[in-house]
Amino acid sequence: MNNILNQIGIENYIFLSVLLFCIGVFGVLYRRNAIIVFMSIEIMLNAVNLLFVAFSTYHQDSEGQVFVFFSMAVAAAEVAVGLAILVSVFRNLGSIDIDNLKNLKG
Amino acid sequence: MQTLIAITALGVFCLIAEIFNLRKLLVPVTVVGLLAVLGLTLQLWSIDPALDTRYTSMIAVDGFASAFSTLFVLLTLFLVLMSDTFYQEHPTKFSDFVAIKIFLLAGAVAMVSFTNLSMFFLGIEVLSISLYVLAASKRLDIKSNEAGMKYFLMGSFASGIILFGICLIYGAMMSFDVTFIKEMSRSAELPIWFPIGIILVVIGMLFKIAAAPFHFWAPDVYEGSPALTTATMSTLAKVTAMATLFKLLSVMNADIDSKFQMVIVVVSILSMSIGNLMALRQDNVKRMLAFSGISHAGFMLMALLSISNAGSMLLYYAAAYALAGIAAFAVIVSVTGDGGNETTARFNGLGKTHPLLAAILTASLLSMAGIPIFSGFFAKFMLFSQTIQSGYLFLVIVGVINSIISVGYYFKLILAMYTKEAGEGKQAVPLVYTIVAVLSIAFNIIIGLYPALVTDLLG
Amino acid sequence: MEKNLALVLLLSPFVGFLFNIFFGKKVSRTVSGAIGTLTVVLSFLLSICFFSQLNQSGKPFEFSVFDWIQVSNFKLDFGILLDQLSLLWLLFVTGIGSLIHLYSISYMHDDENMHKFFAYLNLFVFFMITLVVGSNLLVMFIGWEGVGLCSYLLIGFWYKNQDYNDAAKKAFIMNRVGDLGFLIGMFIIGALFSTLNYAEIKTALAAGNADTALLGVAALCLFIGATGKSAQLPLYTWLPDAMAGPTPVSALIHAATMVTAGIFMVTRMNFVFDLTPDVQNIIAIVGALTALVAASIGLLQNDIKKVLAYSTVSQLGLMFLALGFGAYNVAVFHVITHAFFKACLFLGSGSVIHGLHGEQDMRNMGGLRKAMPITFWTMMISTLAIAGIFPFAGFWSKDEILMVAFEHNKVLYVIASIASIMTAFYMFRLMYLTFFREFRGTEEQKHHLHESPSLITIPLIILAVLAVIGGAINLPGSMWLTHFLEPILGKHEAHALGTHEFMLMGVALVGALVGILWANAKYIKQAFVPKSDAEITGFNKTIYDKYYVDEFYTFLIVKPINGLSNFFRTTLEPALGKVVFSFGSLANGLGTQGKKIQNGNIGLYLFVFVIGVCAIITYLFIAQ
Amino acid sequence: MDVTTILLLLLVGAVATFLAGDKLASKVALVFSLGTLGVSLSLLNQLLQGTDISFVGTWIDNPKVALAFKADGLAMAMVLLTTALTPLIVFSSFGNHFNNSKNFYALVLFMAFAMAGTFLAADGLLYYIFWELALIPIYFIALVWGNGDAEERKKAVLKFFIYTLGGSLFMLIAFAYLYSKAGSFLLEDLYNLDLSAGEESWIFLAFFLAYAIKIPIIPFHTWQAKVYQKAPTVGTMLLSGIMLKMGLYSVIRWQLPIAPHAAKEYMPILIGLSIAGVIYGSIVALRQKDLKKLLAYSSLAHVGLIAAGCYTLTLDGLSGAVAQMIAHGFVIVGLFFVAEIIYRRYETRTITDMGGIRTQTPKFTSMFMILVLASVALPGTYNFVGEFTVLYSLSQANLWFAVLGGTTIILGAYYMLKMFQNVMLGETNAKAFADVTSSEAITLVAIIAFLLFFGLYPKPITDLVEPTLKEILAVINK
Repeated sequence: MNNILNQIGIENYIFLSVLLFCIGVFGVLYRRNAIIVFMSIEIMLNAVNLLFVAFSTYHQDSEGQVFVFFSMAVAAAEVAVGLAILVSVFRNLGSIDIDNLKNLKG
Repeated sequence: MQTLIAITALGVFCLIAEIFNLRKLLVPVTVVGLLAVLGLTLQLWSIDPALDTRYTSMIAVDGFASAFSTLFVLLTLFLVLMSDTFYQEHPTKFSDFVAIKIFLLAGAVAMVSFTNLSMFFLGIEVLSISLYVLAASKRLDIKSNEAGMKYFLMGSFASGIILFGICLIYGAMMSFDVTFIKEMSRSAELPIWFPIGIILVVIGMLFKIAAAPFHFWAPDVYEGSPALTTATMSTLAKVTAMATLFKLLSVMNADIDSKFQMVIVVVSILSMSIGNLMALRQDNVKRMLAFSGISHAGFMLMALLSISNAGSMLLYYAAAYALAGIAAFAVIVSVTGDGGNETTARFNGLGKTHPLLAAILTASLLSMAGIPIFSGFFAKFMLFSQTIQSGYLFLVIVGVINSIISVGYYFKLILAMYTKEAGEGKQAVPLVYTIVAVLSIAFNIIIGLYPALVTDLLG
Repeated sequence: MEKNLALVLLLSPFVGFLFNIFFGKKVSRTVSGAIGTLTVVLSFLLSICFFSQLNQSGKPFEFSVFDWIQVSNFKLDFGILLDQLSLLWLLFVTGIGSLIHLYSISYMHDDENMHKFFAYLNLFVFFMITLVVGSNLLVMFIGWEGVGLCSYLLIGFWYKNQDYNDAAKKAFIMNRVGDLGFLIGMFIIGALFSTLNYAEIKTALAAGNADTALLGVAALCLFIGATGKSAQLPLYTWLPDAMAGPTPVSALIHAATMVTAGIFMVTRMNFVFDLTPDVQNIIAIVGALTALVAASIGLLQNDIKKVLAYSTVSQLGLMFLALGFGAYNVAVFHVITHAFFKACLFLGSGSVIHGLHGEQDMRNMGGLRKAMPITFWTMMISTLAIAGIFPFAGFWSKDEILMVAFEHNKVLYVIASIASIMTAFYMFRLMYLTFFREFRGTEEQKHHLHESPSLITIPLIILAVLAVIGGAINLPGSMWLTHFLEPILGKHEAHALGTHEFMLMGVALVGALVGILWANAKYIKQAFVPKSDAEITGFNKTIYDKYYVDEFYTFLIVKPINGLSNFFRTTLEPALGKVVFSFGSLANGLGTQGKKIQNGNIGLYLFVFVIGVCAIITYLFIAQ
Repeated sequence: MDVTTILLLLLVGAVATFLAGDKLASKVALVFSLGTLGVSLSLLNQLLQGTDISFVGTWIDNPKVALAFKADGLAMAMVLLTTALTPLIVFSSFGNHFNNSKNFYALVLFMAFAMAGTFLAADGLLYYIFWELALIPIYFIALVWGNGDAEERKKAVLKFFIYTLGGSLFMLIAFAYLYSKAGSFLLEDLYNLDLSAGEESWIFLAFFLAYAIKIPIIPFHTWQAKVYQKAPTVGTMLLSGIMLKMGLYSVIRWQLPIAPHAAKEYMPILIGLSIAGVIYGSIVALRQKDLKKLLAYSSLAHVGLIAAGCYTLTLDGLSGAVAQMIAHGFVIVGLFFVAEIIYRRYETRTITDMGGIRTQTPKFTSMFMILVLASVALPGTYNFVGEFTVLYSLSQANLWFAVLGGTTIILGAYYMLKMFQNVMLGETNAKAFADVTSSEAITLVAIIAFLLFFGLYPKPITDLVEPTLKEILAVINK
């Protein structure tokens, strides 16, 4: 494992993760479908997870990988809650377009 | 750590109580439990945290943590006390809501006592997810749904950013342990990821405390959520996030450079000004208090400018603000009930129909506006005084101007209560709301008269 | 003992005031009038005591009652000084005051508020005594303002008539203009000498280290005060209007006593004015001009009291002329004689008005000689006195003034002489129109014509006698008054009665006779009766309307101030208010705009979020 | 016994009044306010005998705030003004009926408490707290029990509150800054502070903003007339009689000694501004149609003169200002009460609706007249003592100040007499006007007696305040 990182270099992992993260961010910004926004957020989280693992390997330290489990668990919980909310929104509005959520403003 | 375990156990009890159909007993038992937790926290406080080495890698119960935990427990106590009546119409979900509040408390306690970033992250997620649920808890109410949705989307976005920040910090420091990070940060050259990571975490927290320009969610969510949830958000969640931000910065790099301070100054000014200006034109009380909360976040951010000795000050401000907030929400809840018309017009003539409630709401608004004998005054004063000592006279002047503006909308409500005629007939007010309101405003005034009760806690 | 007596002298009228205010309504009118009169008589008697004592010992009597105001560089006590000057003034103030009180018992008998009238009169006498006996300028100022107050109360005595109230208000306010001058003068003197006590100022001045420029300003300010109280140019216009008050008031306050306060003050402060010749010149010029202007207005007035009022202003002008030349003793002499005959004239006119049931317009009088013989004769004597006919009192005093004027300034002498001729003319005009030829009033009035009761005529007779013999106190040969006042005014050389002097006397006498003959020609021979108001035209109208001075003041001061007030009230105040409100509006406006940004769109929220993140990171890490 | 007794008694009185219920409230309030007056008189006696009646206790360690109440001559004079006027004001309201009178009178006593505290506090923050505290009761008194159109009243009162609070918050900044320099809020420590010219100047201006709004000095006066008009008369009395004096007192006690150099530097401007207020207030008062508004503007003119006296920085100016403060406190309370007496009978405050009252009520007329005369500072009234001394001090600074400030005696006479004429004189009014009741008469007589007594014998008050003023001047000139 050491070798791989030495060969490719930690910077590249960071760039990749940042790239993924930004894709997630742009997804959140540009998509209007709530599910896709969720997924974009998942991309952001997973980009971070990737970076955690990379750092963990880089530092030869297991803590980072443990943290990834935490973060995955948390993300799962978040999605569970999120989807539940989504369902009730869909029931009430018949749509999951976040542009329709404009009752609260001003 | 014992506190955290006890709280969690209490939360689990609530869930079990539902199974055993102990709904009637739920609130009394929870309250007793919370009181026990309060006692436990206070008792643990007296023990030197250095002696308690079992959990040091994750949790450190120092003065700061204990003090804030005590405050959180107290706030939760009030919130739980109000739950019984508030959720009258949802008996089946009642125990869930109480349980979620208790878990939320667990998250909050974790957030102020962490020594490991993973604990911090878990705490913040527990807190946030609980709030998502609570915000959307009125399943059939489109507003509540929207609030939950907005909060959830933006909150998880912010979580992502926090997570990214943590990751970068880890990448730079090879550890999640804050004491370790602190030592490392003093030493050699650091990769640029480290400060970027810190900034990202800070931004995430700024979102949680609803500081401008990351505040947009707050008014919408506050307005849409059930009143009790709004109360939770605006008091417990806000001061938790603020305390956590403070702790984060103070444990990780004690000396913030001037450039970073400038960011804080700008964010603080923006928050205060936007919060107060926007609040002026609000008609919905909850929304108004949301903007007021934004401006208070701006005020509290001033504490970050003198981070080495502002701990007790922040505690005081948080306590003053949260207690006033609880009192205000207790009155709001008792007037508006769960949902319905929440405009200021609803408060017309309250001074005549319910003089006590009106007086309490007035007092809490005065406290938020920073009028003496209420603790809000001392809170603001100490903040200003500290900030002047740090050399930010300009910021204080902006703060003062904002205080003046804030009187405008706080008094709008007071005017409504005392000068307008009541529209509807007199409605009964559940005793428990009154009790909560009286207690919290009493605490507020007591610490206003004897600020030392709070400020001395952290030396 | 002396102290107590002096206090009784001072407080006796005040006790009368208190009695009449609190119990006047409960006792009968006669009792209330009697008490009011007796208290003043008591003061008069005590004044005589003190006067005779002083005449023997020659030593003034000064004491302090209690400490009053204290400022950093000096203390002021409530001090009383009974010296030659103050006792002289006391004598005629309380003396004439007693007579007028007596007269009022009858004159005011039908008025429902008679007790109040007496209360105010008593209060006036009290303040006048205070003014006179004070040992420092501030005590004088109490009296000074106090008599102004009483003047206000008495002019507006018939308060149901708003014109009278306006006149009262005007008197008070114009007096206050002068009072401000008085105050400023006091401030300068206080600052210069650290005292306001006469004796101490004199001592300090004698030491001779005064800043004369500043002293000049002080003297000028004091003189402005005097012009207010003594109705000199430019502040004289209140006095004719003050005739709105009951006639005894006009006699007591607006002829004999209060208006002489300015002369008293200047005489009191003679040592200051002596050091400021420029101010003295101003005083002389103002005095002469006032004499001329007022006399000329008096020529054409038809209201009997207005004629007397302008005559008073004119005579006061002559007194100031004398003061301006440093001839204080002469001025004082004229004050005293003037008090006698002018009080008599006013009371006489009051008697006439009383007889005609309130008629004051001379065009509606005439031929009263037979119906009111006592009134006629007493008034005739006084008229001769004021016209300066030998050997009546006015002849001596006026002649002295003219002599002094001739000595110092020929131009002013000529002016003063013209004023005297005019005086003779209009006074006889008054007499002719009132008492001679046929009655021009209504039948109703004619029917009721009668001589006034004895309470009215007795004072008239006494005053007329005094108007005849009053000149004796300072006859050119003996000069008793001048000698008496020497401790205060210093030695004045008596005029040697040379040809020069006799010639001047002759000229004055001839002048007076010319005036009388002119009047006789016009009003007896030609039987001229003044036209009704509408028919008066040309320059006559200008004079009749008092040179439009009142209108001028209204236009120049009152209107602009009221206009300014309106402008402030309707424009500036709301504008200032708006400035404050505009901050609120600005905040509210920003809030309204802000509401548009907060449009509920999650996309926008997140977008701003990301922008914020980018901005912070850019600021911190990229833009170095 | 020390001065805290006064404060405690007032506070207890407020609570007791609240508990006494609506029927007894006014009487309980009167008893307590009279009791306080008695206590403060006996404390004054102790002070004159040389007993130390000050109180210093600890309150907060961090920031270091002490419960310091300093009772020197000046403070006692102002406290006595408060405790003497409070029973009068309470008593004067016996002819009115208030809804919820227990709240009303409790607020009145609470306000007296706060104002007395302001006068006594010798610790900056404590002082500030009392200062702000006084604002709340008057806000509610004006808001809830005020008169006139509710919307307009709300606007006026809210403006007043925000405006004065805004001004005082700048003072709070100044205090916070001073604390960061001195490490204490105690008066002595603040007096001994060495500040640079720049610091002094902005601190002075921060104080000025607070005081200029409270006093008020033009152009910061815009809140005043409306609030006076809209507040119930009791509130107007409290505002004009005592609360304005808080600002003036604070100028003497806090602003001048803390920033003396700035005070000297700005002196001409400040005096000029104050005197402009005198003239402006008088001129605006001329054409007012509402009796209370007219009195409000007269008040503006008078306090302008007092402020001018304060800013001369001379003993005369200060002692004259104090005298005038006390005198004006009494006379303006009396005049507002007169307005109230008329309102009780005619239910109008518009001057043109009045007139012709004199015939019907000679007693009332006389008392009103005396108050009018006192207000125009006729010699023999206490107002004259104050005005004379102030004008004298102004003449020492610059003769023109005295001349311009002195126009108050002319203009004041003009508008007051005009008002008196239009209100009282003229043909008998068609509407009946019952003569004053005995309770009304007692109030007026007490005020008049005070003004006349001290007008002739002001020495006790002068002797009481002069030592303190000398101390303060020593600080200013150090």
